[in-house]
Amino acid sequence: MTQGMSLIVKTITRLVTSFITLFGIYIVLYGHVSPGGGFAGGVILSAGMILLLLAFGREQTMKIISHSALVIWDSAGALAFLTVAVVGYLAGDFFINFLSTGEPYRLASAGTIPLSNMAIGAKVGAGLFGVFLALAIFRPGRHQEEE
Amino acid sequence: MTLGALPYILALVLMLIGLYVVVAKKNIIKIILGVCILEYAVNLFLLLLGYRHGGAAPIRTAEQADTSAFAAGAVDPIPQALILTSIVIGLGCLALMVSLAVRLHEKFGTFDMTRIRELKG
Amino acid sequence: MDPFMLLLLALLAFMIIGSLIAAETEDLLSSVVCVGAIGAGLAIIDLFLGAPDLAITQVVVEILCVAILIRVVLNRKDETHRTHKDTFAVGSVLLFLGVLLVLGGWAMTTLHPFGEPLLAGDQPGVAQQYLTNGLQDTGAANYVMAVLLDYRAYDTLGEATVIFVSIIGAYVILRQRGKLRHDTGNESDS
Amino acid sequence: MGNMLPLFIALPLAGGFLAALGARKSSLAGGDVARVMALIISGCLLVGSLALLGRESCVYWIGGWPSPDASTVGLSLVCDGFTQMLLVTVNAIGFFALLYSFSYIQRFTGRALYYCLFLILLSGMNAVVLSGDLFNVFVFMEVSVIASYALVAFGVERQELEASFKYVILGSVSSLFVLLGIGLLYNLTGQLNMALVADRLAGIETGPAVWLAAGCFIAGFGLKAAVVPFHAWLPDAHP
Repeated sequence: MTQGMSLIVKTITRLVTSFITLFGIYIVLYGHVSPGGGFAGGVILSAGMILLLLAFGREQTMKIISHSALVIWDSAGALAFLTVAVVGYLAGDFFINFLSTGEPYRLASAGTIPLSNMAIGAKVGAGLFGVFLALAIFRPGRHQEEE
Repeated sequence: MTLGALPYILALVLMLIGLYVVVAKKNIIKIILGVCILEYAVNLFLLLLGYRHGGAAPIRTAEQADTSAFAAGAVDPIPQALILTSIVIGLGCLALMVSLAVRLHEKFGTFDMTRIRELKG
Repeated sequence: MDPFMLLLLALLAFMIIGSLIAAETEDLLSSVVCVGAIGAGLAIIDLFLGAPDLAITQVVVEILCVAILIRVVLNRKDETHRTHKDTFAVGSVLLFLGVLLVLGGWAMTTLHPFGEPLLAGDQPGVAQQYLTNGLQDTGAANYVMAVLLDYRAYDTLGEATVIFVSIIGAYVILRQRGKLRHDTGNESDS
Repeated sequence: MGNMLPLFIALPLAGGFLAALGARKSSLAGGDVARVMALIISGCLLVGSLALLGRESCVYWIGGWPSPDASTVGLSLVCDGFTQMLLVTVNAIGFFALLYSFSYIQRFTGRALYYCLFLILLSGMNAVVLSGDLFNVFVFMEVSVIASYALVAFGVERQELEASFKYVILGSVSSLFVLLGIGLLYNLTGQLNMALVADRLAGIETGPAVWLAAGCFIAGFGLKAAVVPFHAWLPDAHP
């Protein structure tokens, strides 16, 4: 776990992770015209990072993404989603769709829905990977003697 | 018993199996898995409620220009939205339960509920 | 009976058998894997019943759940199956569940039958309005997203808060130390 | 006056998210900032709920969706006399519990996370009280209940962990019962708005499915509230 897995796994992971991340971003961005959405895309993003963690071990991974950065992304995503709601509140009604709905079936349509999807995607991706990281770096029995 | 209720009853059987695991098993991980099974069964039940015979997915493409024809043929989107929310809630509960199980294993050295009760105090 | 219904019933039977194996097997790892198989079956049912959004979400959540659970089960020893079995307690639980099954099954025969939800008729449900007006109102071609993030976006705020608060809860529970020691100088979490 | 209602949910939620932002940087300063913020927000909510007291009842439609008579597409916040009373109760108890916990929480680590969980618990309870939609009640009940699972285990000692685990299991099972009941009612009436569900249920005869839904709600909410046959978890969780 600490040192990571074999060279084969590492090489494949290097190749595959970028594609998983790309697919996750696609699922998040196209949630309002095709199946998917912020939550599914966020889970895919976090699954890609979990693959990195399993293949390269926790020291290597935490050099790329630190735990505090994950907490910040998590809170920032939640705040962004709340901001969409509050801007709507200032514009008239809580959660009103204040952007124009645009032409259907396009990427830039449906008003605030893509914005909400992006916020949820960032939040869920960072948060679930953070939980997995916290479970992975949790070492049992280290402070048993303190009791 | 009509055939129209058969899928509902099978979902109910799945629910009761989950409930049985939660109530009768003594292992923490087994209990967590029982909650998972129960959650899947309730999600399945909601999904079955929303289906209509021959229904298409409630996702429109540019070819389906006729709104009334689409509205008469698509499945109910509300249960799907409810299930998405419920899946997320289940995942949150699972993360919390798993971290509690890890902590309990660290403190007591076992996943057995009966031994955890004996060790207390 | 049409092949669609047969396939659905076969998948449901697969899920029930998988859950029975998950309930009764003594090895925790195989139990976890069985629950993963049930989730995969649920994802296939999602696809058949016209819910591709749910199928994607279910599959990825399933992978994540199984990864987390295997991470927890591996390398932790467990000797629960050696403890005594209480036949009387299990029997009474089974009796109770049997009563629930009969009552619940009887109640479910009086629901609107499978495949004919309350969408049309003289008092149509709210779903018909979503299906009719969704595209003009919100501009989203995916009606599930239209319901989730526009009509009922407030629910989704609650959902995002649930996942946020459970992650914060997991951090809280996995802290190395709960109480401060005598000196408050070095305070750190996890 | 109805325009104020969303703030009862949005204000503590924003406070909770912001408190979590400060949790990592430097724990002591983050905890103090979060404490002041929690105090201000909780005080504002108490004052706001007192200001609502005695006004005529109102309904706030979220998202600005029109509400035709036959069926409503949007979600609503309802504030009538009983809601006003419950709102004052929830916010007053929250404010005074927060004041009491200032000295108690000093001995724990991760205080910013405590205030984050507390504010989200408060917003979940406010939302449950105000909500006019069945599924919305379920979601925000989960928000407040998950925050309270974590708060029960906050000290991560043996008994706290065990009590929290029991509470999580019973809570999850009971919320799934509530969800099952919501599904049954949705199948029978085709609505999720509480007023409309009641309206439609009066129109159909009370069959076994309605009794099953009622049983699910009684079992689910009873387990959550620890009414008498379902009270076994309570003494462990609140020592």
